[in-house]
Amino acid sequence: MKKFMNRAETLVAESLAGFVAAHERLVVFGADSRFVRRRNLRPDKVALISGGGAGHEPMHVGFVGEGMLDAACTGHVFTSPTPDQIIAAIRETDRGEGCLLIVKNYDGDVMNFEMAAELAAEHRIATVIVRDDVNPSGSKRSQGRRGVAGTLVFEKLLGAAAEARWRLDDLSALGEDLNDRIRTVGVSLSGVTVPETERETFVLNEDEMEMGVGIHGEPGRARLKFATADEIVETMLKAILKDLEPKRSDKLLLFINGFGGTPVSELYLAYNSTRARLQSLGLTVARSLVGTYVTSLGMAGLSITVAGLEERELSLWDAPVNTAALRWGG
Amino acid sequence: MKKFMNRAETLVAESLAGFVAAHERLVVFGADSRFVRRRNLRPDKVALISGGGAGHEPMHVGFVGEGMLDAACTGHVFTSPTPDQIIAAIRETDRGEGCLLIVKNYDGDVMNFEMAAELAAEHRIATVIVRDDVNPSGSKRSQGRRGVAGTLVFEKLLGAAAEARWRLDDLSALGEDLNDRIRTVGVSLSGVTVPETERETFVLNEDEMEMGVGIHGEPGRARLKFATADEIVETMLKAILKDLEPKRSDKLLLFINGFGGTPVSELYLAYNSTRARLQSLGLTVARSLVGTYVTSLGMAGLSITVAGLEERELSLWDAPVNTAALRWGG
Amino acid sequence: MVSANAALIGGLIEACREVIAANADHLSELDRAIGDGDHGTNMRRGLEAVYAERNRLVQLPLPKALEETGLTLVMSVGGAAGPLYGTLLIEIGRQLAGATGQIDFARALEHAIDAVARRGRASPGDKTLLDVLYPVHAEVVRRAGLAGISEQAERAASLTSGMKAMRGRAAFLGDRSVGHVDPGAKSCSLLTAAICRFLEEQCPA
Amino acid sequence: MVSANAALIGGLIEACREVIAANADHLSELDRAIGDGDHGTNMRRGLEAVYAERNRLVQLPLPKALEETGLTLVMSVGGAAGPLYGTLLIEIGRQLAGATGQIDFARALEHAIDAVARRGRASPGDKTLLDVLYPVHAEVVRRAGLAGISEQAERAASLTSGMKAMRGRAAFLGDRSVGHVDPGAKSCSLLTAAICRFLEEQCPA
Ligand SMILES: Nc1ncnc2c1ncn2[C@@H]1O[C@H](COP(=O)(O)OP(=O)(O)O)[C@@H](O)[C@H]1O
Ligand SMILES: Nc1ncnc2c1ncn2[C@@H]1O[C@H](COP(=O)(O)OP(=O)(O)O)[C@@H](O)[C@H]1O
Ligand SMILES: [Mg+2]
Ligand SMILES: [Mg+2]
Ligand SMILES: [Mg+2]
Ligand SMILES: [Mg+2]
Repeated sequence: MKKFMNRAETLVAESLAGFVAAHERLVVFGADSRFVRRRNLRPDKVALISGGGAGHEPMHVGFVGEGMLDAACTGHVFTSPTPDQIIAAIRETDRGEGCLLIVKNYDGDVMNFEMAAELAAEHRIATVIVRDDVNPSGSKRSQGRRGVAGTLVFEKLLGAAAEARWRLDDLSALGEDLNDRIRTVGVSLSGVTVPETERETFVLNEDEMEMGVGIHGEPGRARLKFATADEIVETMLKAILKDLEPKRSDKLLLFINGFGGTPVSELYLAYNSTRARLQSLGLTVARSLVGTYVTSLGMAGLSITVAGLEERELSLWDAPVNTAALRWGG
Repeated sequence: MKKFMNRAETLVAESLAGFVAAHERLVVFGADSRFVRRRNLRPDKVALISGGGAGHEPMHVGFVGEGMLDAACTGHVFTSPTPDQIIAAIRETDRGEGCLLIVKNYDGDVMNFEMAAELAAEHRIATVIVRDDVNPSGSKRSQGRRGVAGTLVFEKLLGAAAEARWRLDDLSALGEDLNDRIRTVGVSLSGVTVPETERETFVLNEDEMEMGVGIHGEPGRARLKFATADEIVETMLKAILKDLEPKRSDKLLLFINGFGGTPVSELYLAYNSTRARLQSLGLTVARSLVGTYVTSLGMAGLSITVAGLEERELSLWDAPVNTAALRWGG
Repeated sequence: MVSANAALIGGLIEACREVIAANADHLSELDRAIGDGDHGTNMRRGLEAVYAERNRLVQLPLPKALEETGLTLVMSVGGAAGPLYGTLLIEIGRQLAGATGQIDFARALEHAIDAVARRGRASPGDKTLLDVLYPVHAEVVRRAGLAGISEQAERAASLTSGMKAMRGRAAFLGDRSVGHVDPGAKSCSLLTAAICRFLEEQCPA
Repeated sequence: MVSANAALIGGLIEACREVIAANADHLSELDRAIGDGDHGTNMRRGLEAVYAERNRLVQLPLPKALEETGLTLVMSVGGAAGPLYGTLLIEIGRQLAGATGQIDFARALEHAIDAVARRGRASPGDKTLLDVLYPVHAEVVRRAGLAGISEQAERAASLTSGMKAMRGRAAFLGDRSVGHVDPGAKSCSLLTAAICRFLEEQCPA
């Protein structure tokens, strides 16, 4: 797999440098370039900090800005950032109202953010662990749900709430609440090549797909025969709806997310199919997002996220946002 | 190549239906779903109409909206729309101030738009043919330059000017003028599979790249050894700068465009490398855009566009735009 | 009862549709080498659209039927081939319709080919379908038989392989376009051959 | 002159760094099967960071050196392995530092392993590096020789192949994780073996 890069070791740093330069009106590097933060931090506001391995761009750096994150820490490809990065971000963005850490549910991320919070104990810190992946196994002892594309929805809603000067406790409660109402399932048509190892994470035949994948190019829960868009959508929605059990009165947010190697036109086709199916079940799509936001390097594939939102969350969703990757209102 | 679709014949229509549904606040289908137009057409304004084959999404439909296009006509994959679509768009969007057709310089597009203009001769129509591709052959008799990613810049600037109520003649003159000041060169790391034929347009080895490609998955001007990002950028910039000859006092717009299969992180890395190189030559990057906007289905690769803009164009660039794919200001 | 005119028009439509359907993959294959790989698909879509309208078309006098067929191609093919083949048929139809007295098919064809060249801003040797149309016209002028026209078309299409493309997508390849037969030239020779074959069957020598 | 302490710490660092460098590709390969393919890269990055600081570390008393090494791992590895290996060394160091009178390495190790388990919310049989750490601790308790510990670590790593992962990325695979050796367990057994080998060379029997 050919990649635009100079050396695997400097790829993340060079890419981030480009990101910060391209969006210099919105963001700057934090101390020692260990994280990216808003150019203008707001007073009296809880600081929202997220982060994770590189390879998911535009997440999270693309969500730094007004109405969303205050800072994002990026690790090596598919590798959690280290606590020193997170601590530096906490120190630089906490304006006295405390920090909310938004962490995707992967052991590496959880443990590194946790160590950072322990080591920066002089700050008021709360953590939301995003768990939006459907969990067909349903097993209690297992890890349960991953944090995947639904993370965008968490960061948008919590970001808008923080901008509206919600307090740390309330943000934390909203985050917990959202974990019951946002579900994602992903399908992939190819593995990915991690730059430093130069081998594909898995190899699929022309007639195969991986169902139930995360965003690290890892194998999914089952390898299935490739099928038509309508059939794939049906399989995915079945898993989501069984888990989410939306009511006909619910207002749904439907988010089709590309993993990096899927053309925009196919994402809209998948959106069309998903929306039609939801409507045929009597469900209402009240808000929509289609695009390549939470990626797994250049993986071909997409995820479907469905969120059941109440009026309060709908207006948080509609609230102005001004980041590199997500921008509306204002 | 696996694609999210149901049938090749309905792929474009289904994808467009999804697009219109996802962005129902911004756009609607024109008569018989033959084109996509702004939901709210403005009076006293020249209508801007563009279009081309499908497979370049989000262009052009993603650029329909305030500050950019009034309508976009989409053909089959890599196939110009037919004159009936264009005529329908002209009839529905012309509010008496005439229509500007923005056409990429491909014989198919040029001829179909030309026939449409002839058949809709009762309207005042001007045409801008976008020619931003570098032309290293320099041959006069040949086709010269293609219209590629720079088309976005044309549509943004002309869109802002039309919104500011420039007259048809002035828009047409601006378009002509831009043709001398916007240059693009593309490199691709893979061919593409056209859905209806199911074969890759060309096949590259692991150590090869096609330099000087357009946006139809066609082979480029030369097949070169794959190289580091810095080396690739150097080759591309050399071709652009030789052609554009910017002065040190110029304010440059630098636009890195992904062809559909290239991760966002690599686009930013390429941006970083390109910007550094321009700066080392004493040139100033005044505006930047990085993203997947003008695609060739899921082709891996990217293009670099450099535009020398004057104050007037800089403010047209900064003017508010509210479309599905490009949004700022306002 | 089917009129002679209807049989002629219907037969021509049928023959053209068949030859394109049978060769669509091959045409796309040629287009993949130096274009974007869709010429077969484009032509098939056009001929299927014409076929779908055959009941209407066969009712028309031949000149009008040609013009309407051309318009249908324009509105269904898209890409470069649509306006080019469309212009060809529209112009032949108009020339024949406007002709007073003796109908001179060679003159009508010449006018139409010129219109195609203007539409495409193309000249002989540019590696396009014109490089089949001009030789075909020459054969028509020197009243070669149907078989001769057909052979000449095929030969002309092969000759495009040696040309460097100056128009169409292939032109962007520069010298790399040499060594490949032009897809539009090929479809043009296939259609010519199919028409000649059909006409031969209708009025054997 | 190099002190005995400095030689010990420096030697341990060197031995660990070497075994990881030599096996990084293999570890990533194991991680690709049931994780995200970076465990070797992560571990190598950590050990290189420790190696880069060896001149500072060898000056410290052993407990402090262990703690600082752990911190360096935490701040350089990232991923799951960083906090886990980091916690292990930090806690061993703190336990040894806090120990009064007779130093009980087995107790220190037990405390540290418990801290790792808490950090990872993991239990024996979850198919993680703990499935090597627990057996290693058992061998230490029963005062098996260095060779015995080393062998036991290797055996324990192999046994993870039969387990279904309940923690880490592999847990998302469910039953599909069975049949593969856990990469963290493997790195842990490799490090154990390297340390035992080094210690054996230092104080033969
Ligand atoms: N400007 C032109 N003048 C004459 N013929 C042309 C011109 N451009 C293209 N052609 C013909 O059209 C053919 C390509 O048609 P097609 O593949 O259907 O359209 P597109 O190039 O838009 O994909 C070429 O092989 C060539 O014969
Ligand atoms: N929660 C956990 N508890 C204990 N060990 C874990 C846990 N999660 C992961 N591990 C260990 O870490 C190893 C993976 O490390 P590594 O690949 O470096 O990190 P990541 O999974 O973040 O990519 C696993 O093989 C496993 O041994
Ligand atoms: Mg990892
Ligand atoms: Mg085409
Ligand atoms: Mg073509
Ligand atoms: Mg890993």
